[in-house]
Amino acid sequence: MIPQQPVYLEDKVDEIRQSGRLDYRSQALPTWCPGCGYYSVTEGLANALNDLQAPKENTVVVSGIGCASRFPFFMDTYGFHTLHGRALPVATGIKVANEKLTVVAIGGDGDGFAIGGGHIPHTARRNVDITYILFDNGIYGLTKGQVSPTSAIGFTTPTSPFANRDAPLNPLLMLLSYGASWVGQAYAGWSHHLADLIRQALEHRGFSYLHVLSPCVTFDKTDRTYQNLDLAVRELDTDHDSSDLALAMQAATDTSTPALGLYYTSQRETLGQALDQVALRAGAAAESASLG
Amino acid sequence: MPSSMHHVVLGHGIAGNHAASVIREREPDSRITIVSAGALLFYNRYDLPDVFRGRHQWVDYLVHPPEYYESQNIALRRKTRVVELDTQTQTLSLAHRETLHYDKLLIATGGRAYIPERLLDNTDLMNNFHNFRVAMQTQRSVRKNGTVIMLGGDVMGLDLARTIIAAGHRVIVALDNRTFWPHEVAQNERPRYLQALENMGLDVRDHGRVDHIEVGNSKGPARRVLFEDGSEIRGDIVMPFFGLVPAVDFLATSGIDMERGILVSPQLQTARDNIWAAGDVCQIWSTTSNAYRFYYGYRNVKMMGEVAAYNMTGEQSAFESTVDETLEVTSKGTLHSPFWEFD
Amino acid sequence: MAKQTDIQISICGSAGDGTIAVGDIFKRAMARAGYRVIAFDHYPAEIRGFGKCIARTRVATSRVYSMKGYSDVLVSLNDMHAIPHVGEVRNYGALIYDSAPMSAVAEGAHISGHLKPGHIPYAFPMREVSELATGANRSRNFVALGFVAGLYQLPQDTFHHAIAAKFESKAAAVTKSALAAFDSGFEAGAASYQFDDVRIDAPRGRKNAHEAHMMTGNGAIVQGCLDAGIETFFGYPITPATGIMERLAVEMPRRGGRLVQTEDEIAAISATIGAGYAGSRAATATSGPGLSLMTEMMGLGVMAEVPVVIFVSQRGGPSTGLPTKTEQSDLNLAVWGGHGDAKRIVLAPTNVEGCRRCAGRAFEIAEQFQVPVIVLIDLYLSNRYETVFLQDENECLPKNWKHSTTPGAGYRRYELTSDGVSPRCIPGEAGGIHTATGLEHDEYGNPSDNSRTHSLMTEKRHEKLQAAIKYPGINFTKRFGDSGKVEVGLLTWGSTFGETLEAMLLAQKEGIRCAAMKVVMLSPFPVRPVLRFYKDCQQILVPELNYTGQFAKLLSSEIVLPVTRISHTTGAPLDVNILLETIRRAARKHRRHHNAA
Amino acid sequence: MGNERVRREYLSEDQDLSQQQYFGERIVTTVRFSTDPRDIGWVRENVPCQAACPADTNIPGYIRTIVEGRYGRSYELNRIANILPGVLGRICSRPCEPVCRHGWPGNGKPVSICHLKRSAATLKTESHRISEHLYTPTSRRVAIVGGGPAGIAAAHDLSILGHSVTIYEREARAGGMLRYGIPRFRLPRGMLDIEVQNATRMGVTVQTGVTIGTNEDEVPLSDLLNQFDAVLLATGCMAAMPLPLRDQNTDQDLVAQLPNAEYGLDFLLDLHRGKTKTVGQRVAVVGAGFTALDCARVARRLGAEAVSIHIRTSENYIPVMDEEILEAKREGIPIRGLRTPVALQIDDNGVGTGICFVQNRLGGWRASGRREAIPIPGSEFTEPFDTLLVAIGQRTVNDYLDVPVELDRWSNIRIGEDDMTSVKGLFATGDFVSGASTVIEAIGHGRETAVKLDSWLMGRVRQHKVVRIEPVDKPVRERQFDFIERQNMPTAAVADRFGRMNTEVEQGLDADHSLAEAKRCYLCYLKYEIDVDNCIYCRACIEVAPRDCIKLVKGVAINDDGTYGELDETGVWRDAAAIWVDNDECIRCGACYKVCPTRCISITKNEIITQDI
Repeated sequence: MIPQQPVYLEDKVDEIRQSGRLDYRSQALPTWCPGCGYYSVTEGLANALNDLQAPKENTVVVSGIGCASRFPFFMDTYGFHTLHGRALPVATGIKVANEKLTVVAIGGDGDGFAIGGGHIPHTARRNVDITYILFDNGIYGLTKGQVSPTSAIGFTTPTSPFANRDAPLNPLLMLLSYGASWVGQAYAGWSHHLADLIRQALEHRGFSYLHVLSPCVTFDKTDRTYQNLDLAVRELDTDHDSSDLALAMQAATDTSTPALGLYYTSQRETLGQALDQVALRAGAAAESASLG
Repeated sequence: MPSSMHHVVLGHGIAGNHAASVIREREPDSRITIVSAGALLFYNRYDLPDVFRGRHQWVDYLVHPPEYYESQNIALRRKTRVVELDTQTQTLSLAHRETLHYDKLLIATGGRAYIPERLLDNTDLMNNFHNFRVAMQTQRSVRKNGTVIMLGGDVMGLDLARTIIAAGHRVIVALDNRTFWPHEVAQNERPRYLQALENMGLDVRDHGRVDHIEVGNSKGPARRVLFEDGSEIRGDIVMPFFGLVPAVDFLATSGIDMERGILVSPQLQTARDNIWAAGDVCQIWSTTSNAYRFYYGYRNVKMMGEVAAYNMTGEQSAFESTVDETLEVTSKGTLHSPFWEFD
Repeated sequence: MAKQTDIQISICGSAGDGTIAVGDIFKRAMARAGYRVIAFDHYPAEIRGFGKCIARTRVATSRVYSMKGYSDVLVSLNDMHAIPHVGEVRNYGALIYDSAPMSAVAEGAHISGHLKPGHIPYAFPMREVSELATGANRSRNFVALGFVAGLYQLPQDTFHHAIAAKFESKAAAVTKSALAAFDSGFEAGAASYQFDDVRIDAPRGRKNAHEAHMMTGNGAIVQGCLDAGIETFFGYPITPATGIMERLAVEMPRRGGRLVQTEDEIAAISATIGAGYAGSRAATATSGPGLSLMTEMMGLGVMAEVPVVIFVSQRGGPSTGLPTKTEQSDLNLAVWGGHGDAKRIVLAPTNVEGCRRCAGRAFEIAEQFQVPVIVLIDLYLSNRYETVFLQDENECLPKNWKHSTTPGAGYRRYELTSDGVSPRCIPGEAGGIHTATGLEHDEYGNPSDNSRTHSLMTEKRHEKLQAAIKYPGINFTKRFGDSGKVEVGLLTWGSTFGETLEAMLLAQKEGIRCAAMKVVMLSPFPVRPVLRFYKDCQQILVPELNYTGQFAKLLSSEIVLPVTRISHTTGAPLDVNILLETIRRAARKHRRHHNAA
Repeated sequence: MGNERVRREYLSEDQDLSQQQYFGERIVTTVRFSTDPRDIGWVRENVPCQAACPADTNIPGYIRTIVEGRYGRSYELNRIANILPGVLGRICSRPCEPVCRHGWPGNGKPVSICHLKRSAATLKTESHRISEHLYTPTSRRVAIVGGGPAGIAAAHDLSILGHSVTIYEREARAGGMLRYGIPRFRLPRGMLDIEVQNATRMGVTVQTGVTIGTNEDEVPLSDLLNQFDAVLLATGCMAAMPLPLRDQNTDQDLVAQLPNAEYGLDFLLDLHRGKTKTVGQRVAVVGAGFTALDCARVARRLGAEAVSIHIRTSENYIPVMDEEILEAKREGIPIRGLRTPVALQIDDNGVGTGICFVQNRLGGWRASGRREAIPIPGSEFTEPFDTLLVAIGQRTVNDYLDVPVELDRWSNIRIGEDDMTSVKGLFATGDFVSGASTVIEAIGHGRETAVKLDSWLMGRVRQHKVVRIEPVDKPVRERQFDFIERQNMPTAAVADRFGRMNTEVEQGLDADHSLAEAKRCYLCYLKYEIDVDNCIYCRACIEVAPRDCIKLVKGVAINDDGTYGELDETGVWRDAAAIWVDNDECIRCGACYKVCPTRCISITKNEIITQDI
């Protein structure tokens, strides 16, 4: 039992209210299962946006289908609830239309890597300046607990009654190889750490991918539980160099004791910048033509 | 304004029900709620002995059909127990943790069978008769031509006894100072009344105080009653009839004035504003006998309900009993109690 | 002779209370006990998040076809949700609820304050009983179930059996605590006096009662697949079809079949087509949204004449619509959907038994006519439970399709024949080598844009299907009620037929001459029997669960005659009383005309 | 574990680890001591039983140790506070039980705190050793007049504090009302002797048979004041209130005159001094207190057939435990309400034959919390008796004081904030000051006075109360415990009670029943707190809560005295600044603790203890 400094409710409550982080919340209470990691993400995103003083009206949260689909409803920001697996292209469209917006796409592992799997490589490749928070609980929550692309081998669900035999994806490795310019991993149980990474991801210019490990408290009581994750997760080595892709990929291969933190970050042209460049070149070409 | 006035009636017996309908007559718009611990609609407990006459459908006992309450716009909360009464905020706490606000409250929770303290450990070996449900269970637990042991033998008991005997069973009455309750029978009169009991076919025994009750052996009858003098009676069931005590447990913290029952003025008003009491639960100040006393029997109780209803709706009428309370021995030599009469 | 029992019990709770779970056990146990049972659950879109769940079960001693409009017993696991349904309980019906809720409630928030005077209250501390029995309040649902069983003296062991079966796969502890909760509830129920509000009399003894099973439409479809010896299945979870895959995932491997959960519907149908081409009995299952995704690939199935079966369970639409509500609004998509002249076969069973039969036959028909077959049901039928008797023998034929008499040189996969069905060979057969393609092709399967070829092949792909209308072993249309001329005729399809039949029977009792016909094959359309029915009816009512009258329009596209549409789009099954009233009005109207004339 | 590591990293950089005691790798405990009004207020509000106990007994503490089977420790926790657990475990008036959270509406019946006190005393091992923390001798000498509960309590504390104490007791043995007022069938003397002995063995001299007074062969108070540094008067209320008779306003006391009438107090005192007492067949007892009930029950045991108790108000308003009333009724003693005596019927031989009452109606409430009874004119009636016992109250006697001391207008002695009388060095305590009260109040007051007297002697305050806050590493309760019924005190069969006068009626709970009863205690001193910094507002705790005990809150009210008030609940996500445990509703089942994904729920044990300054 870790000793606590005395907590006096009214002091704490004032502190929280003054911090302003509550302003990013909706009126309605979230309807996720009690204990769901999405609460951690909601808190984390609210805190991060608050830390960055991101104006609510300039923030858009986009979701697909799955337990994440309701996410925008629980944030007091602009939100877009799209179709299964189609969150990223919608988010791209929004960003291209207005570079000033802070765009956050959020979805689960099924939404992102199964039906939507085709979209991730391209969004990463183009380095669209959005943040994609992928909530990985290794299961289909909304359809009541079938295996997902990140389910462990041997995971038994209604659709894998004799244990899942398909090897799970390694999302971090995928994203690193797809060329995502910011890749991090967090865990719903480490709420403060999560919030901290979300803030960094939002600050990054370019496609930032934050992989959030979480249990499904309702449909996975055995495998990926808070208890098990608590024991499994660790922090990235203190000497980790997040500019070294090889090192990042090396770290990403450890799936048994997942390391949390910022794996890799680099600065390169975003889609927005590229479009600006195209516009510049076109402009320049027109000018030289008139001189000649 | 009267339309918003909420009359709450605790108890679903003769007093409570009659009061509710009278209030409705006098205040067509006000809100009326009857709170009852029982599961059923209002039925006449004077009919209950009929379970020994083969009347087993509870619907047959209803005084009003369900539609009555809807037409009268009387809300009925059954299976609802009140655990606390707060006279300051005029709210009732219900056992299921709901609160109910009242503007005017009538307490008509009636009485429950009194069990002498020395028998408290044996309660589960005795059968009661205070509602349809237990009446049915009681009736079912008597064998054909079986034996019913009646302890004490108050007027309710004796009334029931008549029916049980008619149904072909045997009734043994173990006398006690509460026999004939609430009638007070002078010592010298007692033999005459006991004779009357025998004439009615009851088997009258006088063994003094009961010591305890036991379960009978597998072959014999289900119950054995052992007396302090060492003697013993066997029967299928044992029914305590030591008279009633007011059901006022939930009022402990309410600050309502109580002695044995709720103390009320002749206008049936308690010491608290907006609270009245009627029926077996209340002890009314009698200007004639200069004491707080109980009044029993269908007519008294119904009258109380009526008086309370009037006073809850603005009147100031006083309760006066018209019932002659003497327990008479009829020409046939049998007993007759005014408390057996109802209409 | 046993008394007639016809009781509807509704268990109402919040998602996560385990409402549906105990409803399920209740119906299975009652079926086991020999009752005819029909049940339909209402549940919300959220997994948790406290949406409303109602498990309604109708228990009868003789056969019933639909749910009742009212309930005899309502069990509340959550007052907030149950209060609005108190009104659906009949006079002298019973309400069972928790007398010791967790938290203090405001005036009027407890169900006891909402009972109608005619209701019989059974209050008991579910939560506490549960905690006592299992150490947690989570098992309130089993306590309540036990209470019902105890109160109405239902056979305790049958329920034990059902509970044990339910948790077969789960840890022993789970079963144990469920049983403990049930038993303590049973005790409480048995101990509390029963006011004859509801009588559940012993059912007529059926010797095969022990073989009675509660089966949903989804379950029956699985059974049909197994009857037909399904070999491969590819699917993607989607409400309300997911259950089919979940059950097949358990059953198929045991019989050497193979099931794969693909990453989406597009992949699912693709893999199914591939497997069908390779000669296995292959199927997929989906709902409206998935079917939309599949139509393009389905076109390939038609073009390449690959036999596959696609089970489609409709839900409220359009778009994501009402995933947990029922509707019959995908008829157009199923019959017409997709680009090009892509005629396929569409079967629409009307009850659980029918689901099984159609599912089984679908594989035969697909093989017989070398075409994708859609079996079209809806959420109501998918999730509706009915008693079925498993000992009914399996009537399905083994794989057997028109085969080339002389494979080898010159084998024509798409040979033009009198019945339009070409001899089919599958990979692995020597001499059967050919290329299946989505391009228009000649008899050999070679791509061809020759206009004559295209018109011939198009005609072939349509005409070969006409024979399907006469396919034996299954009624594609069936008439019920009065024979000969009738005042009112009811013509309908799918799950709605249950309510229609009940309404017709009631109307007959009222002395209205009427008849009802169900149409099970929607494409190709069985014109003749329908036309005969038309001729007998003074007027035709067509009830269905959609706004646009898709079936009525399908009718009028085949037969140009007037019908009265009864469209119902509440997301709920048709209300028998509403339908009955319409029949009465129709009958009155008819009689007025009659007398006038 | 991982998350703890993180918690250290992300939550409590500023944490002071200095107080941690390590046991191998595991942190055993970190104890915090607080004088913050919010912490002290928390205990006062959330441990209602302790707050209600005049001796400030750590009730959850001693009940918990019974669950753990540590009866000795439980007994000591009691003794630290109330000195005589075995005695109070039988006859305490139990101000704690009416306020027990388990008895609040919807929670069932209160825990039988008192009976458990007795269990600890009887179940502790034969070889149990009491422990005392003695101060160094101060060479100050204190005399205490009166060896009753208050005197003994004060003597005990003063001797612990290092002073040498002498008790002057008029009777043959110390114990006061405990020994001479309460019948043996309620309080066997063995236990009393041991505990009085324990209380006085740390250097207290008990001078029995010595009367302080003005007559010769009595020791004058002034002598004591000269010989001792301080004198403490604890002579209680040893005189019966005379019976006022409306219709017989004679100046002489009729009760004292009649041969067959007596005051209950004298009746009991004589009895316990060893006099043989007799009563007639019909005994009328007038009065509504413990003394009245005791008199009636003694009378039954002395062979009276028809004993009845007559009271002014009604059962509901008399200051006696329901158990006592029930037992009296079991013994066949009816209680007759709403009647005030107005006259005595006396025959020609001067023997009382009956007592006339007037019928009452209930009036308002007195400041004392007693109920008014208002006579109704013309409603007089008479009850016949063979013996009349009057027990309508007791009063103090102070005619023995030979020094001028200020009295108040009821001629009770007047004391100041420091419990000192107008005479320097002369203190007073217990019933002698407050008028007839209860044993536990007397002990409580005695101990308070001892501390004040000590500070006066030493010239400074040597002790103060603080909250000891100790982390608990796992929930120690189970929800199941709340369904255990209150265990009934087994009692001797009515028939057996009258044979031998001294048969104890309450037989005491055996180990099993004590355990069962002890488990019922909510252990209100356990405080469940949510570390809001680490909370993700997921409501998993609310989901598993057995009651409405965890709430989304906007904030909390703060009372004037700096303690917490009501929680300000909300259903609006944006307003939910915190999820917080409502300790009023909390029944310490630990369900929330087990499910919290971020392990942000902590449990602490909060106890008020005395610390040296």
